[in-house]
Amino acid sequence: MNTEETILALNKHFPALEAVSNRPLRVFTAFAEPKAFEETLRYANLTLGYHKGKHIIGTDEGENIGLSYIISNDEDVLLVLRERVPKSAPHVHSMGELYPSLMLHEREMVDLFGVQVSGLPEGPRYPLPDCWPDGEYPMRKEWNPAYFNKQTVTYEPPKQEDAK
Amino acid sequence: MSDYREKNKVVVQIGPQHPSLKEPGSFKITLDGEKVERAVIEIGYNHRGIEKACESRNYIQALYIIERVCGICSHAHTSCFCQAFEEIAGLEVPRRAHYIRGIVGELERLHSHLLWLGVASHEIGFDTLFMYTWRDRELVLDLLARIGGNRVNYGVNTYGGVRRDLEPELMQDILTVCDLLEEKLKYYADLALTETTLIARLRGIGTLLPEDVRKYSAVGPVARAAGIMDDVRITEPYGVFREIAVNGITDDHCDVYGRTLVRVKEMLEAIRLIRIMVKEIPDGPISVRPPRKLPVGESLSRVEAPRGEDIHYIRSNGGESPDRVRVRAPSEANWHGMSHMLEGFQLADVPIIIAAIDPCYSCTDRAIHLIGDGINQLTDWAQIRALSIEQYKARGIDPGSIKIREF
Amino acid sequence: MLLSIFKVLVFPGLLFLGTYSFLLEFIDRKVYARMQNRKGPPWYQPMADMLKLIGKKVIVPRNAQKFVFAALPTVSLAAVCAAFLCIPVFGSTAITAYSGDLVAVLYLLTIPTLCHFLAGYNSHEVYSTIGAFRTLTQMFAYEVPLFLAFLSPAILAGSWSISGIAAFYMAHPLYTLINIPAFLVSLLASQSKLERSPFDAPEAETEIVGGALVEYSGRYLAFFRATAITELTAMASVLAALFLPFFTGSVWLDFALYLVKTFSIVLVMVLLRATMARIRIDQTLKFFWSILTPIAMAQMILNLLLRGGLGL
Amino acid sequence: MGLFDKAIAWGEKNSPWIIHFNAGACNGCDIEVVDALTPQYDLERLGILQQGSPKHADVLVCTGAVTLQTRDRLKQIYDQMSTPKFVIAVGTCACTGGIFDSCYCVTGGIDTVVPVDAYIPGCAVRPEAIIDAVGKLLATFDQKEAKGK
Repeated sequence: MNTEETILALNKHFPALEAVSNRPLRVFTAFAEPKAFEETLRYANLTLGYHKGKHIIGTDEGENIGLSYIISNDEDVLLVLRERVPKSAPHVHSMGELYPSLMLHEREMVDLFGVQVSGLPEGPRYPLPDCWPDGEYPMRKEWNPAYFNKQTVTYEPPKQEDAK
Repeated sequence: MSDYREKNKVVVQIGPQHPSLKEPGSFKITLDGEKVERAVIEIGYNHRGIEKACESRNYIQALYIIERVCGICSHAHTSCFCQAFEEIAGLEVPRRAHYIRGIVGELERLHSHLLWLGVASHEIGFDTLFMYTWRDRELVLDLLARIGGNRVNYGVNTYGGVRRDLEPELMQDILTVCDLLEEKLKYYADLALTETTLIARLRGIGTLLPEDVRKYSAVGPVARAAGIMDDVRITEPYGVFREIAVNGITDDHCDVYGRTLVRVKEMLEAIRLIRIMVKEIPDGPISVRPPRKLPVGESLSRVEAPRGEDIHYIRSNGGESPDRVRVRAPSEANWHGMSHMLEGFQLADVPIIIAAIDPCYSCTDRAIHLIGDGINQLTDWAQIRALSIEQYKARGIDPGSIKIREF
Repeated sequence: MLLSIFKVLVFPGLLFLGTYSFLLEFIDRKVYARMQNRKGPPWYQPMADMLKLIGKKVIVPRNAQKFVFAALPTVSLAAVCAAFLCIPVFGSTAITAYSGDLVAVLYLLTIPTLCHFLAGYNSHEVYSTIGAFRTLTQMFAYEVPLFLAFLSPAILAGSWSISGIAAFYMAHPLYTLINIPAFLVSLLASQSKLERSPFDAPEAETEIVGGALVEYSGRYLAFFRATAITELTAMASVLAALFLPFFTGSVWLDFALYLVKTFSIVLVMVLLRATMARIRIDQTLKFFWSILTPIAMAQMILNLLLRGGLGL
Repeated sequence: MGLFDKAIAWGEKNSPWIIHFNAGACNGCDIEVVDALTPQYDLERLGILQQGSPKHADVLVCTGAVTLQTRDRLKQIYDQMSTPKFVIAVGTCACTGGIFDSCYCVTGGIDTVVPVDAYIPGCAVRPEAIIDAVGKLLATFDQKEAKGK
């Protein structure tokens, strides 16, 4: 299942993805809704043979958060599937049973981007330290490290910053 | 779990400060006698927030931070980052730069594997081999100091090529060091095959079978020791490996002993590659002028670091500083299988199994919290959840603080 | 009276034991370092370590009994010094030679191991408890072959006193060749008794940090380290007295021979320590019980037959 | 007893046992610290041994910028060591937080947590610098003894 076959198969089943490849062994797709994304991921894992879960990249897209899942198969084609989740209600299902190795990165999305991933096993905070204030998501664009006081571990943006 | 069995279990906390760990990582090992029954791994002590820092720096400064993600495989990280940059910018790197990157990359693989062999033998109490391997490693470090100016973060890479050129007599010294190292490595290779106490300690522990490797998607020597050919230089040749073929090394022991053999053979392979590269290095410029601002775009680049496949992702919005930088270090992929590898073996094997994946915590600065349920007893989901919540409340960590909504 | 006090306290007794132990520890660490082609410590290093440890503040863990915590190091050091007095050092007879002192020496030399276990168990800390239990399990491994190996030359010599055994072998030097297997077994067993690599699972630095002595610091740790090195001297001297009993008439020449013998035994122990990896506690048990104990038993039976057959 | 104290001071000067803790470094400095113990730079000739437990050691060799997670663990290790004890900050990150100082998770150098006696700068500090620093630290033992610390 090399790059061209993957693109053909994906575009046939999920035309909304516009799977494209700008260089060998890479397939990028457009952002999708969580429901459609889960279907595509299950389809890629079971039928297309993409069983290796490599990585999850969280990106801040203005008012919603993008999660790009990077998976690959035996021919090492890197397929990037993306889903978009609004910041107001960032709920996502965990893909732990399909990709056990991605549970770790999903746990990281919980801490760094504030995405609520359901189905993750319980565990302490990760990767941020235990003394990190709740509700602070450092990787979001509006979170400015300058206003984070490291000694008292509190985040106090100046007042007019909040008003804006 | 009957209460009595639970009570006489010893929970050993290894780390974050422990002589066998060169870096902070903590392991809560539940022991049944001397046998490891459950392993809970927490790293994340090295989480410094590198990705956020890169977003507020321009590309040249970001390269400095990327180089210091990990002290041992710094060249692998910078080459991967530069490749991603060059892909977006569409730069054509001169062939000589590719060759120099390849030589420094293989030298780094040599010193990283020698370092691992030393640390692993220190874990099993074989200090003589530890001293020998680190003494030989000094030869490689002095070479890297002459090439890059610094023993550890040599900073040879820059966008569009390399910063330092290799003079002819430096290349001659590289060849002499290679000859010296080759005969020492042959001594270590047959030492690993014949020394009985070494084999007794390494054989049959920390096994990761091929199907587990696929399940936990382990990379690098851990996957190659289970017979799965997982080498980016072969599956997706980059830079100099488009012209020079690498013959992959696999082994089918699937355990710590297999990983030792794979790493020793890889060192011999690295020496062979260095000799070819030094012989066939073309003349020409060593770098091309990179643009200050990167056009809009994103790229995903892969490099074969000493510990496995290293993935870097850059997304630029046309400005001077990257919009998003993401680093997936090789050790991170190997952590997932760790608690699976630890269970069922002795406490004495825990340090060597942890060392066997050659963990680079600073690369990973991630933590895994896999509760390996060693007890084969059918419990449904709610029971496991309740048990684990009560378990963590007992240790003062209230998991309720993570707001996970139940569907 | 005064001469015997001088003998006990100064020359072949305690003062000599202290300085000679420091010397042997220096040789042990220096040769070990040179084998790893490192430069190794200066000659005064053992003294410096001991003095520094005495100067440091002692931290007693909260839930450990203070008196037991403090008494253990001194008890173990006293046991080893007492054992040393029954071993022939200056000439072929020891300071206090009485029939049955071989058995006394053996039991005095097991007291430090028990103190080591109690020290670990008493400090109620996970690492030290595991180290303590490993010390005991390892004791079950080496105790039987060690005793069998030590008692077989005694049976051949027909006397339980070390000086008596030495005198017997002085009369019949050829019989020492019979005890060669017992010598090898006791060498390995004493390497395990002194918890030196490859049998140092109980204080494996990379696994359980410090074994039973994790919680010790300051002068108690100094005493425990003193016990370790004096035990090394005592074991080397017993091995020399039992298995290499070559004595000439003159006392000074015997003393020089004693130094050469113990020196070479320690060198063999350093060679063992430098060339092997540390094996796990279950492998140690398997090794001792399946290989060394049969040899020691065979040696014992052979000596019994020879004793009966030759009618010595 | 002047002589006894002098002997102990001499003992301290000649056998500083170290314990190594990585408070969030890129492990470049850690491998250089261990490098200093191996044949080419062997620190054992100065009487330096690496110990496992804080109670056995007198010098805490700390590398790396202190991340929030390792902050209180570093404090615990420092408290467990028995006096007289010293702290050496190895590497630029340990001295001032170095290149990671502006990161959100890093609280700066070692001295923000424990009192530091010697700073060794250098991004990936060289083993020669470590040996020089140990020499200088041993020299300060005398002033400390003279001050009767």
